[in-house]
Parts: sequence; structure tokens; C-alpha cells
Amino acid sequence: MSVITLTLNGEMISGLTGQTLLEVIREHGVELPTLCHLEGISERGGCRLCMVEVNGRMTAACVTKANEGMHVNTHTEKLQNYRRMILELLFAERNHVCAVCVMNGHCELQSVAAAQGMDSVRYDYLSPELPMDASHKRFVLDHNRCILCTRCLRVCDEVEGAHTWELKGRGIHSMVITDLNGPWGESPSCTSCGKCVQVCPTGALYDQGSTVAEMEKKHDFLPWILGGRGKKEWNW
Amino acid sequence: MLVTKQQSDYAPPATEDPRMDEVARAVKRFGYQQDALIEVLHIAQRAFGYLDETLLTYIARQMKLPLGWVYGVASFYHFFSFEPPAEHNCVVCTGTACYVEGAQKILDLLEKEFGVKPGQVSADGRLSVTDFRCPGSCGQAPILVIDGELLGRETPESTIARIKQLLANDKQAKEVAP
Amino acid sequence: MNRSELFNMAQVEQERQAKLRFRILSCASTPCLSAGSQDVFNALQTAVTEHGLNAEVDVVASGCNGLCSHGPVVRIQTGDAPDDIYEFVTPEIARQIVARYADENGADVSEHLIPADAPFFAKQQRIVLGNSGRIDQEDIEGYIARGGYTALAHVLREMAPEQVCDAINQSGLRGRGGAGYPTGLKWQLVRKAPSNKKYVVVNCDEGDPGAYMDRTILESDPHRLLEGMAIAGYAVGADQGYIFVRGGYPGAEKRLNQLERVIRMAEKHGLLGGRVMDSNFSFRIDIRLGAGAFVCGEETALMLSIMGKRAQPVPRPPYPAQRGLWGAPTLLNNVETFANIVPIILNGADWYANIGTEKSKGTKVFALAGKVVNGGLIEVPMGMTLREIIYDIGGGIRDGHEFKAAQTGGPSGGCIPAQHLDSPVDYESMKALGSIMGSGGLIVLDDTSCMVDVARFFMEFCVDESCGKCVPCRVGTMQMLRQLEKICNGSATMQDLEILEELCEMVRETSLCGLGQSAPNPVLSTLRHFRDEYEAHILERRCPAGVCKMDQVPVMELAEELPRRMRSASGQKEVA
Amino acid sequence: MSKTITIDPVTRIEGHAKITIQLNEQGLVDDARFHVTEFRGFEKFCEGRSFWEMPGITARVCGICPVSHLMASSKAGDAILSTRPPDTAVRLRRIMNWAQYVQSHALSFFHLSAPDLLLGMESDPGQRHVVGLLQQYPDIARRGIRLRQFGQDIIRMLGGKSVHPAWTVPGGVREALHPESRDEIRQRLPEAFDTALLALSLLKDSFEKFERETKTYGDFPSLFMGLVTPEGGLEHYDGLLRVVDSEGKVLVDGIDPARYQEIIGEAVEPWSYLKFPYYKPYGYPDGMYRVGPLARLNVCDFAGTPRADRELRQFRRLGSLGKPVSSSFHYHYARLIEILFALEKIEEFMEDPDITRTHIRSWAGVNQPIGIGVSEAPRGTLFHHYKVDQQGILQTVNLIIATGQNNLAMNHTVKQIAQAYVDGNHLSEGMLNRIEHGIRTYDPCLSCSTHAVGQMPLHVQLVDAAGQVVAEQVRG
Repeated sequence: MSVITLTLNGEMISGLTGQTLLEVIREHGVELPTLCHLEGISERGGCRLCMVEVNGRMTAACVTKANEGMHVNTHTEKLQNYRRMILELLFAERNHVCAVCVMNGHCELQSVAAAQGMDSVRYDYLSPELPMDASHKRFVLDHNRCILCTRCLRVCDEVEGAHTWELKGRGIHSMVITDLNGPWGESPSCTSCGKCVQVCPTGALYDQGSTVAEMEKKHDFLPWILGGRGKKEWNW
Repeated sequence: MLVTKQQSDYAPPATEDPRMDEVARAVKRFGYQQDALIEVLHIAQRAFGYLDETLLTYIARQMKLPLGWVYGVASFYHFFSFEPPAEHNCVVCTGTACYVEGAQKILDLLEKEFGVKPGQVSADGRLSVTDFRCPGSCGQAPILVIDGELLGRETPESTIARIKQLLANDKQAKEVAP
Repeated sequence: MNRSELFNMAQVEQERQAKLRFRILSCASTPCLSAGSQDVFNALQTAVTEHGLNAEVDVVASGCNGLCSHGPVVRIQTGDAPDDIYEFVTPEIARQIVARYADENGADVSEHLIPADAPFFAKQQRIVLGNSGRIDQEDIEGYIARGGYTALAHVLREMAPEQVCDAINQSGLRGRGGAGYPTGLKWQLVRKAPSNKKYVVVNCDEGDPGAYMDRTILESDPHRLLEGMAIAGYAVGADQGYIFVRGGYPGAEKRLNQLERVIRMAEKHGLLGGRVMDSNFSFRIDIRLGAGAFVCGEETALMLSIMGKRAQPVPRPPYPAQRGLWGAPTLLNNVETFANIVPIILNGADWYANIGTEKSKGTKVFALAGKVVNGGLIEVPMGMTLREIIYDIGGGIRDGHEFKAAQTGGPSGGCIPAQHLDSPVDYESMKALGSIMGSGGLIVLDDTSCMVDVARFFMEFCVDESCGKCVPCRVGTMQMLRQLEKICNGSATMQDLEILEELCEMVRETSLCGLGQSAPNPVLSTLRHFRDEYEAHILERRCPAGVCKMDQVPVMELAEELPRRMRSASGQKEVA
Repeated sequence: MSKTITIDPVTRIEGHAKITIQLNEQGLVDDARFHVTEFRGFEKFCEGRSFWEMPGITARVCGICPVSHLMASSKAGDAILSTRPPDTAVRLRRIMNWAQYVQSHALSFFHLSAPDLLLGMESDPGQRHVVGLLQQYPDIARRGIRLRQFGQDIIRMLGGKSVHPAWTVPGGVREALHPESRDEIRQRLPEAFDTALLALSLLKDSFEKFERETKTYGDFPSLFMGLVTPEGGLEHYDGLLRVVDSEGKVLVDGIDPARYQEIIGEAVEPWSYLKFPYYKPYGYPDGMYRVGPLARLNVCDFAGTPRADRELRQFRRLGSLGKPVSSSFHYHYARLIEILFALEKIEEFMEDPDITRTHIRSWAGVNQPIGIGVSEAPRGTLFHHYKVDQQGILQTVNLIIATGQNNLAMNHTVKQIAQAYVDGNHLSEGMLNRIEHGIRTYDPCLSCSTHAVGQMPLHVQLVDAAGQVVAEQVRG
């Protein structure tokens, strides 16, 4: 693995070939907001919050490999503005009511919005009528709070290996489903492992019986599992 | 061998339906390759008219694909339908040329006359209206496809007349039949 | 089949045709079918039988002649004389036509005969469409008789793969799918990619509403495409090709069966499959079906669809030329691009490079539709002006209306107003006008069209076709549609217009794939050329073209008005 | 010619409402109506949500008494789980509920009603608010604010925040009482008692001044409803329903609140978004009943704490010949007695050694399709009635709010005051304020809203039969 040098916000920094821009940028202490990215599962490049300017062109840092001589800007006024707009779009898309949400105070969408200074939504709330699925014995799925980051799909497919979760439909009508769009509780493939719940950034997936602001999610289990499995870090 | 409930869940459902054989043959013809899923779905929809749960489960088990995968693919593409088709189907092209030539007026009048919006089936289940973007016959816009028959240069009035005729013919046929 | 067998076959067919009194080619392409050409075809056959001419006259279903708005179209070939083309043919006229050619003194059908010098045909330069309408759609002999598969034979025997790539590069051919990437460069990239498995894919999904060039080429001259693909396969080192065809549209099944037969026929003659023309080159072609998703025009989405998955684009790089189908380098071009290969090989790169403009070589096929007199499929050299296309070939605007704009490039393109009618049609100048060349949809709008509503129409399409993967496209297009709907129903304020413009920029710059990046184009281009119409909708609450209903009030005004209304309503009620 | 006077909005209440007074040809009051013009649709938009979220959602019905909705909602949740929360949890819930009484009643008395009572009904409207009170009676006003603060602080110590705490949940409460908090509450109790007693003496001293008001501010026979303990004592959190009539006769006693539908019906009128509950056996609108502090003190046999019982005996003397106290003006008095009672109960619970226990939540799944939770809110009995599917997703929601139950009585009060003070020819500002004050005695909480300090705009319209505005006065 060879060392490469690139310019980050005017400063020369170094990284390794094969690293994504996001990794390099975060290693150098610059914080980029992300929602669909999660260490341990594949990249999706869907939320577009980690957009950066590379040699004047916009690209998502999570899916761009760092290259020698890149000129990267992470916090131009335009980028910051676009990030807020993307967040506004997300808040307007479904019914995100933080005040009565089980994840209030622990939600990634909420904290990213707060960090980006998104304090109001200028777009029309689309207010779709979406159901909740509380058929699972241990967990609840609330489509109203889903941002379609598909972390649940990826962790279920890549780590648990069950491929219970899928997306149905497309565009604005996309929804996460289990198996043939049936109730989660009746899914023949679900192992009830709960990984999807833990990786979900919002209150779309949560434990049965959680009440307002009560749900908190573990985030460190994934590197632990994957490190143990792949890199054989467990030594017992 | 002890067959647990879970295991039987994963076996293809047994069926006597000969149309299912057609699907099975298609899967076999594509060598059980997972990338032929869309082709298999096309064949299944042609055989059954729509895709129901049993059919999708069958295909998933045959092709060794997760259930969600099959549903996800089928629901992504507009061509696949999960509802049984109506007796008669009127497809209105809403491509650009047809839009310019007033396809919307045809849709509006269809809604007014039969109470059916694009994507809906009439209350009696006899007529469905779909919008479709572009069978590629823009020179003859606006274009209709009624029960598979391609028609060009339609007006709202001629469309309504055709469909009324179609529905009336059925009625006569039914009256004669018994 | 080897080279000499091929020439032999061509000769036999040419001689057979020369012996005929005349050939009748009845157009069986989709537009003519929708105008009733099946009945015409049947009538022609009956009439020929009635005249006892079955042995002396061919009646065949041909591909598209181009003049789709005047269908059904029938072409008569007599010896060496130029072909006669008849428009608006009915079964009755079909009988008269047969009578006319069977007997010089037959009925007079000249009313339906299109003059040989009609500008619609005279102004065109048909290279890609050279065979279209002139041959039987399925018949391999007819294709071979017109020199088919000699290009492939030539390439296999005389040229090394890199020479083929160089020739394509020299010809200046650019991808006809829309973006205009140099085809030769793409071929070279795939050829150089280190892998022993490579693929050639032709995109014939054509989800652009109002465009049907690729399907028509595929219908009218399918062997041309197969030959072009085989040459590409040889040039890049692929042994497998996929034709990605749209399935599920009305009449698709018939077309697919036809295509299947055509491929089998070519294989049977050893022109495809293992050891093509007794060489060491093998090339198989399979059909893959689309199922109705515009996003499959994006190459990564298309490849996912071929692999049987949800067609959600993945970020590039890696490009398909590096990692495509099943991880192997993949050459992806559209139908028109491949259809250009055979003429380039046959006539030479220099011949091709002489057609067109400095940067845009060759010809372009357009699906001309909308408010023009002559709508249909046309092929013109690059650099022709819009005015020539619309007024000379298209015959001008119908019903005495005024030209307002030409919409090119479909949902990813834009509208070009009257003041730019004289600008040449090529990749660069279209882009400069805020539109794109696109795959070739060209819809002419007149003064009865509202440009805001046109933008709304395309945005509705984009919302419907967005795959939903990235936020800007999934939600951004929906929000843009909301703003456009508000403008169209009279409830928008200038602030909504600002929000719309801001969203356009954001969606364009941050979307994951081409669909989202180009989705704002119809809005941006109409805003650029027709801003006054937007402002009339908002400030004067008036639709200049009289299309929009404008039956709503802005929310802010409603907020002021409602309590007043409620108060007076309740006051009256109480006293009463 | 008949006329309509419109007061819009009604000031110093929680929410948005207006009053219309209809005058007949002689200029006498024909009818008067209290319209609630805001619509919030809580019952509808809770459908499809999980009952677990209901305490959090319904607490948002109101920023003034979120705790009451928390209580009723959590109890409805308990019923769906068919579980009994641990004793400590129940006690903590009760403490929070009483803290809510302290803050809400203090707000009603000191901030909203005291300006009229201490400064006078006809005093300068520019001064007749809590800021004016601060200038003239700085000590009283400040102590009132501190008393309310005490209630708020207890709520915050338990629930983490003073408004909309999401602390009571189906099955119990989420966090235990910290010993430090217990000590702080204990420490601050004496001052609170002082303030409550001061307010009581101030109010009782002013009774002579308001003799006419006592007779006209909603003094009419009606039924009274409230919860009582099984022994008949004053109850605010649990207990059984009791209804008495204006003669003091007990009509219904010991009925499980979950059977409320047997005795309460709900009517709607086109001119108000507020529902009109009524006592079923008497029909609509004869089944008018009052809830809230006045009703609770009228239905109970005793309070159950020494100081409150002493005051209750004095209160009883206001009703003639042992009958219930019938003037709504005495809601103010009842409210102060309840503050005293709440403080005494909080004091008592603070001595419980188990109060800081941490076993405070019972766990269960959905066991019953229907859950009805009833508690006494400061303004009266509050019913939450949920129907859920097997997964706990709400199918229907019915909320019967205290203010709604007083709706008939409030309309009656408005009419009574209008008849006493309006003669059609004089439209004085003080008269309008009297009508508003009549409403304020019920401390109506129309839904969550901020309480404005200072002058609120008042819009009075005289409307003739054709709906034309004849005269108009705008203030603010």
C-alpha cells in the first residue's frame, strides 16, 4: 500500500491508496456528515451528505477513492447549503416528528440536522400516510421515520446473511419490506438478530415497548463482529 | 428425515397448475441462473396475468433467491403487476408526443365516464386504465392500446365510444351464451 | 458460411429479385400498425393473389419508411427505377395500387404517391436507416443481398482488432445515446482492459417518452445491429453480446420473437455463434428484457437489470469499461451507434468523417413528432439547422399555428425557442442552448403549449422514474414537481420560484446518476428561454397558453383570507 | 332589531375561543355562546400509531397540563398491558400529578384570575394582568410565581423537564426519584404551604366584595362529577366515579371509570369544535354537569389530609343547607384548597422510605384490545379511551377532556353573566371582562397554547340580523 498526498481544504495531507476520500478526510479530523454510510457494511452513496468538491467537481466522499494530487474541499458555502437542503428534503419526505419519536435525542438524522444548522424546512411536507409494522415480537418498524438509507438491508444481507430486508417499489414510493412484503413478524427468513434495529439511524426500527426518546442504539457491535470474524481478532 | 416446519417453508410449494410448469421450464431453460430473474418474471406474468405470492415464492425457491429479492425486483419495474388484470384494459400513452397531442384529455374523460384513474380498475372489475410511456408510435399520437390492439390518432370521444362498444359486446355475448 | 458462400447467397437473392415484376413493401412498424397497416398488408396479399401474380410479385412486411404521421405507408420497388412510396394507404387503395402496377391502365393512385423530390426524403441522408423500409424485416437473404455481413467478413479477414478500433476512432463517431462519448475511445478502453471475459451490450431499452429510433432500427434492420455488435465483439475481444430490449410494451412480444428468430437465423448461417464465418472468433448474442424503467438508460443501472436485479445505479468509477457485467469489462453502446459501424467499415472512416460538422460526425436519427405536418423517423447529417428539420423535412407547423419551441433530449433535455431555430444540430450547440442532443427525440411545440406545464410534465416523468436511491433525486424531484404544480394551479409565489431554481441546481449537482443530474434540465431550459411565462403564472395568475387551470390561491394569501371568510360566515350563521 | 356581540379572542385562557352574545329586539340577552374555534384533530392523527407512544403524543395536547394526559394515557396503556405498575411507580405518578395541580392551579389563580380579583373586574385593562399585579402587589405576585415554579420543579426533577416530560409510560415510570431531589422537595415545602395559605386568606377576605359576582358567575343547579377514593375521599389519580346532583343526592357511586360510557354521552354542535359531553340518563342538554375543583370538592365526603379537611369544612358552608356549592365563582376557592391538599400529600409521600426505590416499571405485551385510562386533571376528569389491534396499533382513540365536560356549564355561565350585566345599550369593557372572567373561573384549557403576558387583542363586533357589522371595537 503506497502513500498518496492530496490537498484537503488547502492543506497537504497524506493517505493510503485504496482508502476512500471519506476515510482520509475523517482521519484528518474533518467531520463530514453521513447517514447511509456505516463502517462495516458496503457503501451505498445514497444520502449525498458527504458530498465534497474534488478539483471543482462534486462527488460523494464515501464512494470516491482517494487519489494522488486531488484538491478536496469539504466545507464550501455551497456544499454546506446543499447539505442543509438534502436534510430538509429528508425531513419533508416522511413524517419525522422528533418530539414524540422513540429516538428523540439519540437520532442520527436529528443530530446531523442540528450539526448542519438545519432549523427549518422550506419545502412542502409530503405527509404520506404510512403504516407501522409491530407484528414482530421484539421489534417495530415505523415507515414514517425511515430515510431509506438501507443500512438494514445491507447488514442483514452482508453480516447476518439472511437477506430478509429488501426495498420495494422505486423513487418516492420506495419502502423497506421483509420478504414478500408481508408482516415482519411472519417473515420466514428473519432470524430476529436485531442487527437491523441497531444500525438504523432513526426511529424507523426500534425495540417493542420503547416510549418517547427511550430508544438508544448500539453502534460498536459491527466492527466487533466483523473484526472478530474477518481479521480473527477474537482470541479465545 | 425429520422435516421441520421451517424446512418445508423453503421448499417450492407443490402445485397442480400447468401454468406453473411453464414457469418451471423457463427457470430450467435459463439454467437456474439468478440473473435471468426478470426473464422468468416476464414468462410468469404472461402465463398468469399477474404475480401472486405463491408464484413469487415458487420462483424464489426454484432460483434459490431470497424472497425479498424477487419481490424487490418485481416491484421495481412498472411492467409487473401484483393484481389480477381486469377483463378489459385500456392503455393510454402519456409519452411526450401524446401529451402534446392531448392524451390528458383522454384520461380525464375516461375518469369522468368510468370513474377510473390511471392504475385503477373500475368498481365492477371490468375495465382497467393504465398510463404507459411510449409504445413508439409518436407520428400517430395520441396512441391507445385497448386489449392489446394498437390504435393511433384517437380523440377522447372515439376512445369512450370504443370502450362502451367493447363493454356492450360482452354483455350481448353473455346474454346469448346461456 | 464462409466468405464465398456469403457472396454466393447475395448473388442468388439479387437475381431472384431482378426477375420479379415488382416488389411490394408494406410498412409493419409500430406507427403504421397503429394506423391499420395490418389490414393493408392483408389486402395487398389478397389483391396480388387475385391478379394471379404470386410468382412474379413479392409482398413483404418491411420496416419503417420514416413518414410515420402519414401511415400506413407502402413502397413499390420496380427494377432499377426509384421506388414509389404511397401514403395514407387504406385496404381499398392497396387494391388499387396492386391493380395499377399489374396493369398500366389500372386505377389512378397518384394522389397517394409521394413525389420523388419531396423535401421530406430529399433533405435526408439515410445511412443508419439505409435499409429501413427497403428490406423484409426478418429475411436474412434480403439483407445479404444488399451487402450484409460483408463488413464482418472484411473485418475478420483483413483487420486486426486494434485496427477496427482505430477506424472507428478515425471516423469521429460519438455515442448516439445522448452524452456523445467518442465511440472509438470507449472501444479501445474495453479492448485494453485486462480480462479474458468481456461483454458487448447494446442498449435498446429506450425509455425516453417520445423517442423510438432504436426500436425502429432494431425492427427494420436487425441484422445490421447484429453485424455491428459482432464487429464490436471482435474489436474489443468479447465473445458474448446482450441486446437489452424493452419488454412489456404493447406489441413487444411479437418483436421479441422476431428478434429471437433473426438471431437464430444468423447463427444457423454461421454468422454468429461459435467460429463465426469459419474464423477463430466466436460471438453469441442473447436477449435480455427490460421491464419498464427509464433509469436503465443509465449504464450501471442497465447492467444491474441485465443481471436480474433492481436497476439502481451505482456510483462511477469504476466505469463499465473497467468493471461491468459480472465484474468483466463491458462495452455498452446504443442501437444507433452500433448501426453506424457497418457503413463505416464498408465505406471507410474518412468517408464518414466527411459527413457532419467539425466535432459531430455522421448523421443523426430523430423521432420528429408533435405539431409538425410530417412527423416520423428522419436521419439528417449533423449540423443541419433546426429550421431545416422542422420546416423543410417536417413541413412546418400544423393548422396555422406558430412555432414555439423544439423539445430535444426528452426528460433530460430542454426546449429550444424560435430565436435559435437557425443553430445547427450537433452535440456542442445543443448543449450551449441548455438542451442536449439526447437519443433523438424531437418534439415540436406550438403556441398552444404552456412551457411551465411542459416542464411539469417532464418532472412528473422523472418523479415516476427516479429509482429512489439518492435523496436529491428521490425527494428533490418530488419537491420540484410540487413547486411546478403550484405554479400551474396558481398557488405559487415568487418565493416558490426561488426554491425551485435552488432545487434545480442542487439536484443537478448532487444526484448520483445521470437521471437525477439531468432531471432539472427541462425546468432550467424553460426558465432560461420562457421565464416570462413562469412570471405570468405567478404574478398575474394567468397561463399565457391557456393550458393551466389556475384555480388555487397562494397559501399566504389564503392565511390572510381564511379568518376573514370564516368570521363573516359564522357571523351570518349565528344571526340567521 | 336583534344584534350579536362577538368577543374574539377570549383573553387570559389557554387556547383560542370567542364568545358571541345575541341580543333580541329589546336589547336583552337572548343567548350567549362560547365557541372554541381551534381544531387540532388529535384523536384522528393518533390512529395508526402505537399505544406506547401515546403518553408522549397526548402530552402535546396541552402545554399547561401535559402531566394529566401522561397520567390518563399511561393508565390506558396499563390497561392494554393489563399490568399493575409497581407501587413506587404509582406513588411517583401521583406525586407528579399533584405537582401538576400545584403549578396549574397557581397559574390559574395568581397569573390569570388574581388581576381581576385583586385589582377589580372593572379596573384599567392596561394594568389588569400579571405585570400590573406585580407592580401593585409585588410580594403576592412573586410568591405566586414561586409556588408555580415549585410545582414545575417537582415535575422536572421526576420527568427530566417541566413541560412534556415523557416519563410516565405504560407499565410504570421511566426514572426513579433521586434522594437529592426528595430532599430538595422537602426543603421547599414550607414556603409553598405559606403561599397557599396566604392565597386562601386573600380570597376569603374578598368574598364580601364579590357578592354579586358569586350569584351571577355561573350560580345555577347542575350535576357534579369526579373521582373519589373507595372510601369517598378526595381523589386525583385513580378511584371511582361519583355523580351528585345540585341537591347533594348521589346519583351514581363507585362506578369503575372504565364504564364511563354508561353514564356519559357526547354531543356536537356546529358552531364549536369542542364536544359537549352530558350525563346520559338525563339526556342532552339536560344532563349538564360540572367537573374540576368545585365538582371534586362537592362529590367527595372528605379530603383526607388535616389542613385540607379543615378548609373543606369552611367551603361546605358556602352551599346552602348542606347542598353542594353551586356558584362557579367558587372554583377559585376549590382550587386553592386543592393546592393545599396536594402539598400535604406530597409531604406525606416524601416520608415514604420506598419512594426512591428503582423498581418502577412492569413489562408486558398487548393483552387487552381496549384500554381506558382515567385521572383527574386540574380542570376535571380526563378520559383516554384506546382501541388497539393485536400489535398495539391504535384503531380508534377517544379523548374526553375536562374543559369539554364543562362546556355546557360554561355556555350557561356566559349567558347568565351577559343577562346580568349586558342591556344592549352599553357595551363597556368591564362588562366584557366579566364575561371572560366567568369563563376563566373554569380555567378552561382548550389545548396547548402559550399564555400571553400583557394585553391581548380583543375584538368586539355588534352584528345585526343580516350579518352586517353595526359597531366594532378593537383593542390591542
